[in-house]
Amino acid sequence: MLWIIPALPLAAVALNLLLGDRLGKRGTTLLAVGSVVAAFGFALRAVLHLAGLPEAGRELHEVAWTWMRVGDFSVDVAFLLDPLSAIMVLVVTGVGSLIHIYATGYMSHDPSFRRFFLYLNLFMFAMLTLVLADNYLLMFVGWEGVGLCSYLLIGFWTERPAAAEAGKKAFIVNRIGDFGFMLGAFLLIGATGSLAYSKVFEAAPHVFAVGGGLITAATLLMFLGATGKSAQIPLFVWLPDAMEGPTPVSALIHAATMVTAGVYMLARSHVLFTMAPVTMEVVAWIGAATALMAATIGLAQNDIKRVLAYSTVSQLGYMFMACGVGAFGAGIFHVMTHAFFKALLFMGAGSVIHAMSDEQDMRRMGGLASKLPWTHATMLIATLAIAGIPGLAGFFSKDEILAAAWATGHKGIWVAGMVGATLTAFYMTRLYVLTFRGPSRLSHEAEHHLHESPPSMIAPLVVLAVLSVVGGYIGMPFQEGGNTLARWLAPVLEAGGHGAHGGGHGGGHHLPHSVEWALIGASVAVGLFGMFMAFRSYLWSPAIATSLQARLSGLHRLLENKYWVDEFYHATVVRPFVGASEWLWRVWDAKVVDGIVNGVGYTLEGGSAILKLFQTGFVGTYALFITLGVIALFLHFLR
Amino acid sequence: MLELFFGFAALLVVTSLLVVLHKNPVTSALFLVLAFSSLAGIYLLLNAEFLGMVQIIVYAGAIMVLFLFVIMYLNLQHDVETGLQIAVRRGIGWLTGVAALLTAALLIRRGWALGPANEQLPEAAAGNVGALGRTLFSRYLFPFEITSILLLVAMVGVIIIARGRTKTAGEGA
Amino acid sequence: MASIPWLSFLVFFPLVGAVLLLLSPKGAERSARLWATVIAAIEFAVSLPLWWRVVPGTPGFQFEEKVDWIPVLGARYHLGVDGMSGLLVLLTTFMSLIAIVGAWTSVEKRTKEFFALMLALEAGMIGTFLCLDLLLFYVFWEAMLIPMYLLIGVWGGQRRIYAAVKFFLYTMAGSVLMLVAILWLWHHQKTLTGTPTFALEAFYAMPLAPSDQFWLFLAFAFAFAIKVPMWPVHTWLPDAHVEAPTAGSVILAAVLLKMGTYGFVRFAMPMFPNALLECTPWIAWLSIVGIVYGAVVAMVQPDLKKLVAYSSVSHMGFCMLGLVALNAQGFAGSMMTMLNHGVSTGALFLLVGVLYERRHTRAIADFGGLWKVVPVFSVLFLVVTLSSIGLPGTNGFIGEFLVLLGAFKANLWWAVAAATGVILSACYMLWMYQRVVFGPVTHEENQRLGDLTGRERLVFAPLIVLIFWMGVAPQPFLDRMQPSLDRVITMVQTRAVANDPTLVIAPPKTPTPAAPHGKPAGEVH
Amino acid sequence: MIPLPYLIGLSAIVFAIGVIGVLVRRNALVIFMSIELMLNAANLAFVSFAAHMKSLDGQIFVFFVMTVAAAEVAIGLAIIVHLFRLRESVFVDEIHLLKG
Amino acid sequence: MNLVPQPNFLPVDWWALGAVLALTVGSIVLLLMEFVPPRPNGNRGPIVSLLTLAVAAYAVWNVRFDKRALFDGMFVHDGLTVFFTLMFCAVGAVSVLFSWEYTKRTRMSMPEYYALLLTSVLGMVVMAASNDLITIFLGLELMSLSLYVLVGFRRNLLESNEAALKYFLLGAFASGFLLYGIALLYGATGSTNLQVIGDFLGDSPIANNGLAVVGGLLVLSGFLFKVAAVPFHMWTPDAYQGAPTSVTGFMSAGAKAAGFAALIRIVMRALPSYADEWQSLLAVIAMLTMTVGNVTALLQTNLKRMLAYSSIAHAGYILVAIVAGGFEGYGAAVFYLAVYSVMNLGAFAVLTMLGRGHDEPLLVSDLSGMGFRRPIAGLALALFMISLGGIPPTAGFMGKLMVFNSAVKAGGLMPLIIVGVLNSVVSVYYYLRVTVALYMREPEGEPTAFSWNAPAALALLVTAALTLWWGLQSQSLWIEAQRSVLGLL
Repeated sequence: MLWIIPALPLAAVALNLLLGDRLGKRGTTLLAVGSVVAAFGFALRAVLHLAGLPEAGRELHEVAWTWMRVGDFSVDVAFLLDPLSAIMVLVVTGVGSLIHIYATGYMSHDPSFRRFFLYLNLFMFAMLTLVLADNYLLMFVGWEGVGLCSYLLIGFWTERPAAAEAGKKAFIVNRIGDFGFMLGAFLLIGATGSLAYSKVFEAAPHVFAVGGGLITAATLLMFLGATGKSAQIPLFVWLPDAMEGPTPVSALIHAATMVTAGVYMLARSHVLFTMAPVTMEVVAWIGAATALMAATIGLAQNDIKRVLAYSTVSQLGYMFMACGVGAFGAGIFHVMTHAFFKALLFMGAGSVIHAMSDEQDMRRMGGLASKLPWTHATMLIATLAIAGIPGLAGFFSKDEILAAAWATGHKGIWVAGMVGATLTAFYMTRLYVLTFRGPSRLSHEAEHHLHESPPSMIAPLVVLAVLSVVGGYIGMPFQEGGNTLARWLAPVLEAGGHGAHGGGHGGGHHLPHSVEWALIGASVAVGLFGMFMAFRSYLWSPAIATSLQARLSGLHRLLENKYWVDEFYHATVVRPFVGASEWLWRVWDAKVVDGIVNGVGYTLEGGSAILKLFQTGFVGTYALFITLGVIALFLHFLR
Repeated sequence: MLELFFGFAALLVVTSLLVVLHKNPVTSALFLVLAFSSLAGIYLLLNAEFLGMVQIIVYAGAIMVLFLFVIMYLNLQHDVETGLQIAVRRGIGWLTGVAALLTAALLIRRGWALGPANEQLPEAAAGNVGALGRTLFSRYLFPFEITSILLLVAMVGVIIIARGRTKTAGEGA
Repeated sequence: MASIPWLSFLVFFPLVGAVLLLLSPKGAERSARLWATVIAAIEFAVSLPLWWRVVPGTPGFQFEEKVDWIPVLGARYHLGVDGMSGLLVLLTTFMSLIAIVGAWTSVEKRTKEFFALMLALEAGMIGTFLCLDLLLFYVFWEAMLIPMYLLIGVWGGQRRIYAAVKFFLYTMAGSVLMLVAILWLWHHQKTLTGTPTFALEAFYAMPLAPSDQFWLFLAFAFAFAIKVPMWPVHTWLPDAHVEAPTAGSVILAAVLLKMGTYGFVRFAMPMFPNALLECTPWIAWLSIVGIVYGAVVAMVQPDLKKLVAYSSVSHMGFCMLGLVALNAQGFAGSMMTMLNHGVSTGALFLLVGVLYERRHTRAIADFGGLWKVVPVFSVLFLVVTLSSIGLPGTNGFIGEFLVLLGAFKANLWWAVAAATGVILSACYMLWMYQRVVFGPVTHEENQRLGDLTGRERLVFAPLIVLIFWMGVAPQPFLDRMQPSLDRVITMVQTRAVANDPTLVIAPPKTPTPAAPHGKPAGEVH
Repeated sequence: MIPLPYLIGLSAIVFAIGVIGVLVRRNALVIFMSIELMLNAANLAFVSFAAHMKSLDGQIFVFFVMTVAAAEVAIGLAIIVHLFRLRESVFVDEIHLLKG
Repeated sequence: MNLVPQPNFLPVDWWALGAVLALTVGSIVLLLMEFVPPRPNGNRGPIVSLLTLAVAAYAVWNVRFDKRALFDGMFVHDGLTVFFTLMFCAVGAVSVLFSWEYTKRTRMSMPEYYALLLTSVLGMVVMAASNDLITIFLGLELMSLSLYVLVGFRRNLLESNEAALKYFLLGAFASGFLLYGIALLYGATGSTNLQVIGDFLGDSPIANNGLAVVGGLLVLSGFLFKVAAVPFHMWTPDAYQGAPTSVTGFMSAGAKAAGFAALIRIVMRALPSYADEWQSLLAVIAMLTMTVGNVTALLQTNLKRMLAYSSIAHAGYILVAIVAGGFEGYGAAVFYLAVYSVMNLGAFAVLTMLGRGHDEPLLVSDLSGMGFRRPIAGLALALFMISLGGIPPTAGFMGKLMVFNSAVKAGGLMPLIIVGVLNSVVSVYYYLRVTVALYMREPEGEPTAFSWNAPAALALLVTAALTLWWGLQSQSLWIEAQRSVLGLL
């Protein structure tokens, strides 16, 4: 019954399309939300069933139909539920349902309410296909499907040129990633002759040499795909722009689910990655770099959603760090917790924006704590969680990642992680402070309209807040044989125990407790330090912030403009490209190729004109030519 | 005999040259008559007496009279043949003609074979009109008939073309 | 059905319809389109059994019909169908019906003649796909130009005459040399066996010295390459497409271009294997250039039709690449791409036609913000665009994926270079879509655009269904085409060796040869 | 008997003169006369060959040629006369409506 | 020996001569008709000439399988004769059909017109049937003289008259060369009978036979003039354009065919032993002819002139076949001639219907929009153009197929073939221009008048039907063509 999980949202889409406006607003709501919640239900049931199975054969597998069978290559439409995908399914459907509920409130006034949920359901379908697929090609279907949905949802407000632009950018950047994914898949087929996970992983140790060029190339290419989907350097540029979309979309797609697909894919193919140490290093360092860079940019943004967006990029960086150091479990763990608190943050921000009637600039906020109590409370929890305050979800996962980095001897990565943690704590607190504390900087009518969001929006916030608090405990450290999550994931992640890294067992790294305590202390310290700095420079004595800005104006501008990466790409890729195509069309195609073609015609007509000249109309000329002809005949024989 | 031939030959060449060269068509025509007559002479030397006669009667007689008549009728004066274009054309013309002659000569001089010759003329003298007649009406009956139609056509054609403005009058021209 | 000459019926029924239509009294415009629709519908219905009756799994030709045509030359009227041509005929009949119905209202003047020509064209195309005698093939191949030429020239746009003449001369210039080659083959065959014949099978069986093959192959390849069209002989296509009436463009894109690729598979490749193997890299790189070039140039087109035309160049590049990959995946992918391109690009042209019919302009700049005005249209447009981009789940993906896979197995770098086309297609299609559909409504006229009429929805529905069907469950199609395709591949390899014993067919060049079930191989040990 | 080369040479020369006449003159009548010269050159060749081969055929041919010549002359002159009526000219280089 | 032998003819001989006799009688009857009251209303001429042609054709058809040589082999009755006689009768008949109303329109409708038409047909028949240079020459002159007159038949039309003059002067000039060539050949071989010449040359090496070479070349040039091969082609456009349209149609089909008939007989009978030489020569001429003809036609605006150049080009294709030689080659040539005559006559049949009264709009642009205004005529014209362009499914394609097929067979002619096929592409360009005018342009100003009439329409339909039929099923014609030449090899 696995197929029914993705099928439900799809069915909702179909019904939505067919019935159209006949089912009114509430009908749509019921259909859309209902389908997702139902999917969650089925997912839960399946997972429980899975949990019931003995650890050895703990996976559900079912083939829907043969997709294509050509020559010696064949691939099925088949679904696989194992501990790894189980977690993803739960997160996707669970958080998805919450966000659907939230959206009913958030979008209630939007004219194209129905279309929104249509897209949203479509996205759920694609995302579930992605995580439930049992082979890379089907995963690719979901992979591109979610890309499409994000394209549609980012450009949801079609009359906004910026939105459409951002949507296109997202899709194309993703395509570049997919290009890598596809080539990687080809290399896998070439080597193993199949794309089904089971076959590939089974064959991998036989056909690939550990650290061999082939496996390295394949994994690097797949990682390129991941960077596209999960907004890592160099393909992260689309995510911030993606904030043009409605906030629930940002929450669902660009925080909780889609962007984590890359991490999922890495974890899914850890067997391959662990065989390619070079790739692992690359992954780790790219992750670290992204984490740092995004965090720094986050420092200087004033748009509340953009801050969150960069924070997402940065957090994704952490997840890749984890994968890079071989702690896939930790990565997945962070995916989960991040899904909770980042979704929460976005929805909170959404609630703020909603309340402020679509104002997103933090410089015009402040002092909202009293006006929006629920939002404020939940946001505070989320901020603490992401800042890594002990006892909340974020703390456990982030700590596990850092510990893994230290444990596997990636001290550099560890340092980067620590710095990133500091920055995270700083800019998140900054966001919190600028929004909820301090004096109100609202315009008058904004002040006037200000109102707390409806329960349909608050409820999900609360749920997620709870999750952000308790979500971390399945990953409690100091448990023999790894924590709950690790043990749960073990069948998958320790299945392929090859390669340099001792397998990506979920954070079950072997550190003496003392060291572990030290690490925890350190990360907590930097977290607190970041928060303290933020409070100090934005709440207690704002002068510092301004003076800092003044003193580091160059740096500030650099960060404010996101290191000019977009401009850089535009100048180096987009403009030359368009120029080239213009040239090819107007010069090469029209002038050269067609020039030759038409040239033949003109040449012939010219010849015609010349030959016409001989036809003078004078008998004398004609007779002359006849005689010359005769002479020519004679000469032909004289030669 | 050979001397006679050379005489006629010289006359023939000179006169025909004059035909081509002389400005006044009437004179040309008259020279042409002379040329034909000298040709007739050569025919006689080649003991084709009958042909010689016919040459005089038909060509020098009928045909040339026709020519002269037309020239008179059209009342043509000296052709004005001046101007660069005509000079150029004349030059090219001469060159071409001579070239043709030379090339042909070169080709012929390569090898020189004649078809199988009979030991002696089939019957009686070559000039014998009777012999000619017989062959004409036995072996060459078919071509002879054709020529008759040919002449008929010529006649009709002349009537058609040269007839005055009749039913075709008023046709757009 | 084998008892009655089924295939001949398929070929000549539309022709008869066309003639009757021409003879029909003047000014019967409404009835003309109805008549044409009925004819095309019947034709489609009759061709439909090809789906079941062409037995999958049998590589050879079925339902063959042989009648002596010009015995002194050994030319026969010889029809036959196999999986490959069967699918293409289905595509033809289907798209013709679609095109005819789609053109109901778009043709204002000389409706009767228009639809008659459409039917004649259909007959010619089906004949080209079905005939197994080279002389007959050439006759159909050339004769088909005439109706298309008239369609472009009479009902076309501004520069229609230039486009029509260019189309005609371009194609003919390509094919005359093919005629010479055919004659050469005929004599060669005659001197070998003593019996004159143009039969395809005979040529398949004929030994040919590689040295002879080379220019013969070039002669054939040139003719087909122009039709495909391969870069750099593609320049007739944009003009023809832009000027042609909608239905014309639909047929041109959907079916006519396929004849080039079909010609390669059916004639050029199996007949001249050695020359083919010799030229493979060239053709491959030309196709890759075509893929990229078409996409890059499409990017900046101001005219919708021209953009789609260049995208066709790109897609057909994929077809050719798949063919020269010379392996199961490549061939199947190429064949799928032919069908996909037929459906998707046909649909695209229809959609552009819809716009043109309402606004009498095709300039992208004249549109924008259509989403709000004509939602249904926009959704369909979106779906078709995505299938043309090759989004997984739509038909486009299957073709591109298989082609790339085949190319990859033949030569890693082909795949790498060609895959960039995947990115580019997204760029130009989405940008076009964005400029047409998104954003605010910039032109007043567009405010009053009417959404799709019932008839138009009826036209698009089957196309959409196909797009998803072929994307989600392509196996029925693959099953039908594969035996005949495999036959071609084996023929190429066996005959190549037969003609040139020194030749060694290398196993497909991949980093490590495919090792399905974990056999150790390649650079591992 | 006159040696053949002389005769053929003579006829060739006359023929050439005829050709030259056609090429250099602009008066239709004179051109026509030159053509007559060409025909006669042919006749001469016929007769001389006949004489040397002791056969009558050659002479017969000359007959036919004369007839043809007569017919041609008739038609040709008629055409020229009519042309003169229409154009007041017999100069071929003044007659080029048709060209190109 | 009886000095005046009464040739004792068998019946078959009379049948064989039937065509000649019938045509002679017919033309005389026509000439006499003017004196028979009541004054002819212009319908008698065509009717009588049609009857004559029918009789002539029937006579030959009746004995088509016999082979006879009459008058010391001057007149032979064999496959070639039969084929061409029938063809000339057909050409004549079709021409009569489209002359019928045209002559009335243009005030040429006199019995003499038809009489001359018959005599020129007679000339053609004689050319095709005679096996002797003298008779060939006479036939040629007979044909030409009649044509000179016919070309100038619209007496008061300057163009017509000018065309007549040019055609006449150049024709006479060329026949001068031809005659001189005959003389030399006679000298070199002692005979004018093609068979004898052939046998004689067979055992005399070309090197030491200058007379024969020069003679042969002159004869060749004479015929190349008649068939309008480059560089002897220049009279064609002017003569074709100036002549009355019906006459142009007739001569473009008939005269060319006759010239080729004689040429084929000569090269097959008299010059086979020198094949290598004249073939290499003709190959060059063929290339030139095709190219010059087609290329010059590109820019023509006058339909008749364009068709004139196209006829030059087609002469080139036929020469290709002759160069190829062998019975395929000559067969292909004959085949192509038949096909070409049919489609060309058809095209001219349409042209005769253009315009009203004696104004003749013959510019390509005058056809604008005719395709839809005059569906049948337009369609037919388009068909003929396509056929002339050699595009299937029309006779023209089959003709080209046979020609190039024979060339390929002959081997070593690849350059020639390539030039040929490329030329056919070039030619398509100007043939397409006609269809463009027919269907894709609207007439600016008032559309061209068009005088549809039954006889011409009949001619049109017949030719169109043949064009299509031979395009679809050329077997029968091909067999006939081959049989016609097989007898001579």
